[in-house]
Amino acid sequence: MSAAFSNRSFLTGFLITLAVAAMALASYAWTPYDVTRLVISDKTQAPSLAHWFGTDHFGRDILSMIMIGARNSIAVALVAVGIGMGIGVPLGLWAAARGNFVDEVLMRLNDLVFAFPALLSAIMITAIFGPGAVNAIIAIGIFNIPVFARVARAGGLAIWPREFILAARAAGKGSAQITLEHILPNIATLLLVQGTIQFALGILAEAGLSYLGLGAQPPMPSWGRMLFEAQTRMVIAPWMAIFPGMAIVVTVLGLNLLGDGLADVLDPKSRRRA
Amino acid sequence: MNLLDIENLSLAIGDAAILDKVSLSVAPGEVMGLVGESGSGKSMTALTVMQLLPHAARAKGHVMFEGVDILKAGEDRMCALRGDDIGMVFQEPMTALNPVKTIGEQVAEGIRWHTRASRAEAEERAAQILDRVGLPPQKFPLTRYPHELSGGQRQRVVIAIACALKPKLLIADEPTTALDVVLQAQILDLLRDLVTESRMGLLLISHDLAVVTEMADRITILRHGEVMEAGDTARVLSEQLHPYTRQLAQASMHVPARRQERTAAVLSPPPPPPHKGEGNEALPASPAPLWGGARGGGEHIHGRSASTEDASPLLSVQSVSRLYPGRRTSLFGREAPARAVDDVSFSMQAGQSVALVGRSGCGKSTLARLILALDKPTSGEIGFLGETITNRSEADLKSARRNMQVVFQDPYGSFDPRLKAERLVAEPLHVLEKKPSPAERREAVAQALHEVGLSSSDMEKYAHQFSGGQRQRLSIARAIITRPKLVIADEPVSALDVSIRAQILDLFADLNGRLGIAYLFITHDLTVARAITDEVMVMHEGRIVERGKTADVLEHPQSPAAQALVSAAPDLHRAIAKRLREQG
Amino acid sequence: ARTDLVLGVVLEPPHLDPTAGAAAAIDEVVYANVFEGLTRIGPNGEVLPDLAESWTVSDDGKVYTFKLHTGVKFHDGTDFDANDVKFSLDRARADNSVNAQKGLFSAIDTVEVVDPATVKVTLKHPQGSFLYNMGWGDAVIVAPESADTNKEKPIGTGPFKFQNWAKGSSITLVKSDGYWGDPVFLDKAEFRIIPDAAAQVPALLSGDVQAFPFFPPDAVAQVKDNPNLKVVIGSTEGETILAINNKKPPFDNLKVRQAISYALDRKAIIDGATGGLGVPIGSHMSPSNKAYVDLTGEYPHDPAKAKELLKEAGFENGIKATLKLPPPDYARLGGEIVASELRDVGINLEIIPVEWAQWLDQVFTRKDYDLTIVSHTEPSDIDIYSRKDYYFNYDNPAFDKVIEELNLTSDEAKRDELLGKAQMILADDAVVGFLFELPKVGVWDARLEGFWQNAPIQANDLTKVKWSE
Amino acid sequence: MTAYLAKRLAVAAATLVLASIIVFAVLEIVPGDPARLMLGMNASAEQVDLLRDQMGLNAPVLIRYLHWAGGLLALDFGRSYTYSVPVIDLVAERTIVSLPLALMALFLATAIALPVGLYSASRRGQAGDTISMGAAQLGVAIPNFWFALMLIYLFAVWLKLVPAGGFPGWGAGLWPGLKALLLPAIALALPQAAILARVARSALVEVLSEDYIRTARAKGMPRRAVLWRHALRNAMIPVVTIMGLQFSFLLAGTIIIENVFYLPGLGRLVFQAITQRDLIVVESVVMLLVASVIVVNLLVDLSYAIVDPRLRGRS
Ligand SMILES: Nc1ncnc2c1ncn2[C@@H]1O[C@H](COP(=O)(O)OP(=O)(O)OP(=O)(O)O)[C@@H](O)[C@H]1O
Ligand SMILES: Nc1ncnc2c1ncn2[C@@H]1O[C@H](COP(=O)(O)OP(=O)(O)OP(=O)(O)O)[C@@H](O)[C@H]1O
Ligand SMILES: [Mg+2]
Ligand SMILES: [Mg+2]
Repeated sequence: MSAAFSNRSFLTGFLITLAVAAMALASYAWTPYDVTRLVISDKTQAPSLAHWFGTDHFGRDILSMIMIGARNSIAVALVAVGIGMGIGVPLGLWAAARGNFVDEVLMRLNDLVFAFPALLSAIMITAIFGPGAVNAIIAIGIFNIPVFARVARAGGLAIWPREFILAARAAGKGSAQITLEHILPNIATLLLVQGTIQFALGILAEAGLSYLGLGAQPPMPSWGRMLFEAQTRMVIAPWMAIFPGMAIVVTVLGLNLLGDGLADVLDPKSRRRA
Repeated sequence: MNLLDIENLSLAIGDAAILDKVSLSVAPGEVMGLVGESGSGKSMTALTVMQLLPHAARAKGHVMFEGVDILKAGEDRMCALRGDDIGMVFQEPMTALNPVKTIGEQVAEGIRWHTRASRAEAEERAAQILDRVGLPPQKFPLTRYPHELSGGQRQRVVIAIACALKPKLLIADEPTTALDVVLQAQILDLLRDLVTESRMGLLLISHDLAVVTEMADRITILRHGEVMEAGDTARVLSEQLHPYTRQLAQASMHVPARRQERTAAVLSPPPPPPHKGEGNEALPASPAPLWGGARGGGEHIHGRSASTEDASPLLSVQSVSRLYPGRRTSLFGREAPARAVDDVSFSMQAGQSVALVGRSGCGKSTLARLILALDKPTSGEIGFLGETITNRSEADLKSARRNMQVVFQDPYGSFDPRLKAERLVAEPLHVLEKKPSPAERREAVAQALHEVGLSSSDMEKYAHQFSGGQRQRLSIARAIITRPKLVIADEPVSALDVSIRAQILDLFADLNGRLGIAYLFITHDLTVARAITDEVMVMHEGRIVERGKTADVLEHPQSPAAQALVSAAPDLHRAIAKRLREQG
Repeated sequence: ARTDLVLGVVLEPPHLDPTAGAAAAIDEVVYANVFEGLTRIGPNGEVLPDLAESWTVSDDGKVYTFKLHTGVKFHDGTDFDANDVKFSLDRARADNSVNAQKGLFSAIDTVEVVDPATVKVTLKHPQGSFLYNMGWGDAVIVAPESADTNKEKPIGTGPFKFQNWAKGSSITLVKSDGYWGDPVFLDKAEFRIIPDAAAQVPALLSGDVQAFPFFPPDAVAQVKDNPNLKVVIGSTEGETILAINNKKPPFDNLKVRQAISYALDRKAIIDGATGGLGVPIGSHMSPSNKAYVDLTGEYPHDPAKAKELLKEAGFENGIKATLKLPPPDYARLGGEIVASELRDVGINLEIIPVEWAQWLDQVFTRKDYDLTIVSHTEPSDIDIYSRKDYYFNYDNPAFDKVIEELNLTSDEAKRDELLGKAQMILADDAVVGFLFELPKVGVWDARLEGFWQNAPIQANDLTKVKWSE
Repeated sequence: MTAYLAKRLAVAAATLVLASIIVFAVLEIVPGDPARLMLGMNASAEQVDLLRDQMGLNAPVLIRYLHWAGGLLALDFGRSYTYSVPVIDLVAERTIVSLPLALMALFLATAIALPVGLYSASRRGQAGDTISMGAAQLGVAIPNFWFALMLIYLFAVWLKLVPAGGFPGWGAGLWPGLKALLLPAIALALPQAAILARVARSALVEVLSEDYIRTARAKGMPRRAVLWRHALRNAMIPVVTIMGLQFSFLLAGTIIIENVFYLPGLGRLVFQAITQRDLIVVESVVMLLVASVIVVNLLVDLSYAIVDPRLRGRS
């Protein structure tokens, strides 16, 4: 693990991610201001000592909203990744283990989901169920499924022909057991890296959906919606757009760096070098 | 004057010292052999001459090529030398060619680059040189892609690239390791011809003493980046003055001492367990297994005695074929299916040690997988311990699995990198009817490790924490932990160094003697077959073409396939003898 | 001076036939520009003659005789005459008519062509608002030849004729030669469709669009300091209300509804949702209407009182309810503030944003809602509270009686008195939470003049618009 | 090759059929009645029903599906509920905005990404590499709509170089059209370019460590020549794969970007059609987008064979 922390990209990503997570957690206990109370008389105040990042059109403290928004972004992205992994990975592993027909059918279904531009389907889903964080999760989650299915399958296919799998088969293990004991642990790092990437994409996707007004709904602050609300006030209150935008950029950047670093650190090639 | 003079070359990559004061020279028309175990720095020496070292590498000393100090030469100077005056054949023929360019382009490229010849001219010359290395353009048009060639053919292309401009110095880095013996012999002949023809200097790198002895006028022996001994090939190897030279030569020629009276050895009461770290010398005979389901030691004796004439064999393979469907050529058409294994029949008795030899791609591994019931035959039947194992479900195969284990070619690849040795070795215990408790499991693993000369403290290590030889021991431990009656070893030593290989062969011979386990040894290396087997089967294009006592087959091969194998196999004894004869 | 104009509109009309759709976006393009009616509504909501030069009303108020302009031609060159009027009115009230405001014509009994320049309309009963009704976009006169293709290629009698519609992008009108009325100043007008508030401001600031007659009030702060632009605030007929489902417990309880009214801080809502430009209302009537009675004092902002009322009604532990919000800014922004204010008195609202389609389906048609915010932009529509089965689920016979009487009255003073009474009943019953009158915010290039300040109806009348030097 | 192609086409067709069923089924359950939406608050229930009849909404589901799907086969997409014009006309009108936009974005992304990737890979570990890959990281992290907003304020509002949005139509001339698409294309291309640059770099770095690169250098070719002649083509496969995958993201991206720049493109057409419950338009456009993704991915797969002879069948 110490090798991990000497990787610059990993370290930076880790620290940023940690900071964002800490901020989200801290918001449960404390935020500079209460964001559920609208103080219209304080609206669109420029950043000041009282409000570091200024206030929004309802007089809410933007810093506090960003802190709470982090929760939403993280929760949506995390659960969406969870859905993707929870369904996609078993499917991919199954396809890799069974091959032939199962593989073909699963992968074609994958392609089918891939063929729908994700945002479009998200829009359709929210058209049915109405906008909201939960539906954003479902919409983003569905599109994580084929991603993880592909990664798990590709990883599985690469492991199956290895000799240690033959050895396990020669030891009388069935494909389910082999998948659990050998394939899954061996592609875990692959999944972890993909997980961070999807996590970052999830945060962007949530922001995109919220920006279209289809994501988290008031009074729950969300970074995407803050931007959505900011865009009509760019001239008089640019800070409303700049800070949430930066929050997204920094978080996504952090996660991507973390993913890159993880990939580096966990890559057996580079590990052997180190 | 020497073509290439390396003096006191030291090389470090990052903080690691790779080469230490290496000196060697190559004269025009001379073959210099550079030998040494894997990782000794042979390739790095070669790459220094080419100035194609990895990024972090720093070299000190002198490398003079025709009066040019290569270590001081700039990139432009090197570009002019590379390919024109110095050619290099890289270690891996399979990956040394660009997969998306035709062989013609790749050969012609260097010619065009250095001579500014027109495309047509360059291709003309490329065709000539390809013809020269045995790839006549009529049969192998320039428009072929590398993947359309076999390994040996690709290696020829690589040699053609290196020799396209008739370099003064050719560096060949293990030019034949990936090839089977017959192909190896062809390539070596080719190199020899090129040297004599144009007085080219050849720096031949190999870890195979026999190969180098056949080829090289002089030899340099490298170990841990240092030159151990250098000089005239015949002299160095016959005198074996340096201890390491001796060690290397002995390992290359090593034949395990096989106990002729194995039965007696097994019958004798088990000696006390060895002390830790005693190595593989005095391995104990197997004490009675601790776990249920496996047979007691007594049964080995039965198997042993039965092996000589008992009518029911341990393994019987009857008219087994395995077809791989041919490639689809159109919606309806397919190529004829490839017969990887073609109507093979044979049987093995308990305790017998049989070698299966044959050229690369002849179907050995496929046959092994069929016997192991990891693959289903297209036709035919395989019986094991009197039961048919073809077309059985995984569950029905349990008892067969218990009695039949496998040791794979690549000791590293056959272990899950994420598991500790204990779990790895214990894996086959899975097939036992009664699952051992964790404590029993540990005990069984500890014992298996003992048997292969590892200590029980190794249980906590991961595969990558073992050396190559230790890893192969580990895989043998895994194979014998259920006390199988048959172990199928698919090229179990081809990935190992000569010295490690010798140790492992000893271990195999020893286990065979002590535990009465029957072996089916798959190899393309006749020395190995000779060393530890009673019988040998020669396989050619999916068929068994010859079978007999090992010594008989190797001394007097009957089938053309066997003859080709035997005559192509490098043999250190013979090579030294030949050299000495030549020098009179 | 310049004679071209690019004018921003928020919504793209689904088609361009005002007699076949409810969308205000249709009127925003064609009303008064392409199509004309017998009468028209002026900049301040007054009824003006249009294709009808003049009219007479019989004493019983049932027979209207319209004298039409002559020499009027449709854009396709066909003549306009009394037959077209009869055709248009009969078509609008036919059984298979899909006119979105079919109610406007429900009082008509017969339409007779007296001569090419005279039409006689007989009503079933006197209707005070008949002339006003005939001024709606839904009552414009179309020609039988082109009636079926008006959706795609509108053919009217107005000063501008339709030229081109780049779907999703813009609609272009050009001056119609040989217009019968006062000549217009512009040669060409492009209605550019810019739905996204985020895009509207830059479009104006960059000069791509020179006028935005219906600009989101909330965004005014962004442009009001720009010297090149003129911001004009006016009034609309949009009573913005916090609608309450009056039959659904606990909102069937008057005290609960009153508590809601006390809990609302109109000033904060107006500041937060309309940039401070809305005008507070206390009942369902536009402050610019002369019948308006100021009832905003009836329920001053008083959270303590609200809590007390809730307690009296037996809800001291609070109420949980939903608040469905349609897409417009006033609703979404106002909703958040309303939710925050009601939470302060113990009414916890879950905000559910819905699209118009859903709003119409769930709230309007199926009445599946607790609270919602919406602006009723139809002019003089206080009678909706007397409609049976209307989505408020409000039922008060006393109120119905007032409206009935109103319908039969044409005397202005008497009408105003009745309207005042109606307003008071609604306020007393706290039928809904009355919030504010939607402001009309127009932003245009400082050199432009002739736009309407107010919006008695949703239209962009370009007949007087011109560039000053 | 032909067999492979036949199989791929069959799979693509099956996917399309399945997609059409999904799309149709999903839109069946979208709440909201298009007829009511068109008639507004004052229309009566009978009137709404009348309009539903006229729009053909009262027929049984299966009939409507077959009618619609059958129409698709004959390239008859039906008539839009709201615009009441043939859907195909609408689609055609929008495609001539969206397609050039997507192509421009793709072109820009590639034109930026490949040189950056090459540059970075050839200067692996040096300052240039670190800086350009840092920029790429940032590019991946920036939400494109936010970036678009910044672009608008910078180039349209402040510098007044390009229009803030809208599309004058190709009738206004090629240059004004392209100018209107410039900012949106940049906003769309940036994240794509960043991703692509990273992929290109890592593919190149991978390829550059291959043995055959050393072989090429051993022929005496300088690094740069080796990079162009040997590495690039081999690195194309992952790059092309990602480009194929990105196409779908690009389409999704256009939905947001077309909204930000109020461009009359396909993305906005669906977005708007969904809110207006113009279901027939939604169905058709979604099918069109799905089909285009499938076709692009098919092309990508086929292009592998062009890049890599190993994937060509025996001729
Ligand atoms: N890129 C590298 N970075 C660091 N160390 C390296 C690198 N390449 C090789 N080495 C180390 O340099 C030493 C010499 O390697 P070299 O490839 O010359 O061995 P070799 O004698 O050719 O062995 P083999 O027979 O296996 O090819 C080894 O210890 C190896 O681990
Ligand atoms: N999955 C497969 N599909 C088609 N052909 C195959 C497949 N696996 C093996 N073959 C072919 O079957 C033949 C025998 O292969 P096999 O692996 O048994 O050879 P081998 O004797 O073990 O060779 P080596 O010594 O190189 O390991 C080869 O010609 C090979 O190309
Ligand atoms: Mg080497
Ligand atoms: Mg093999």
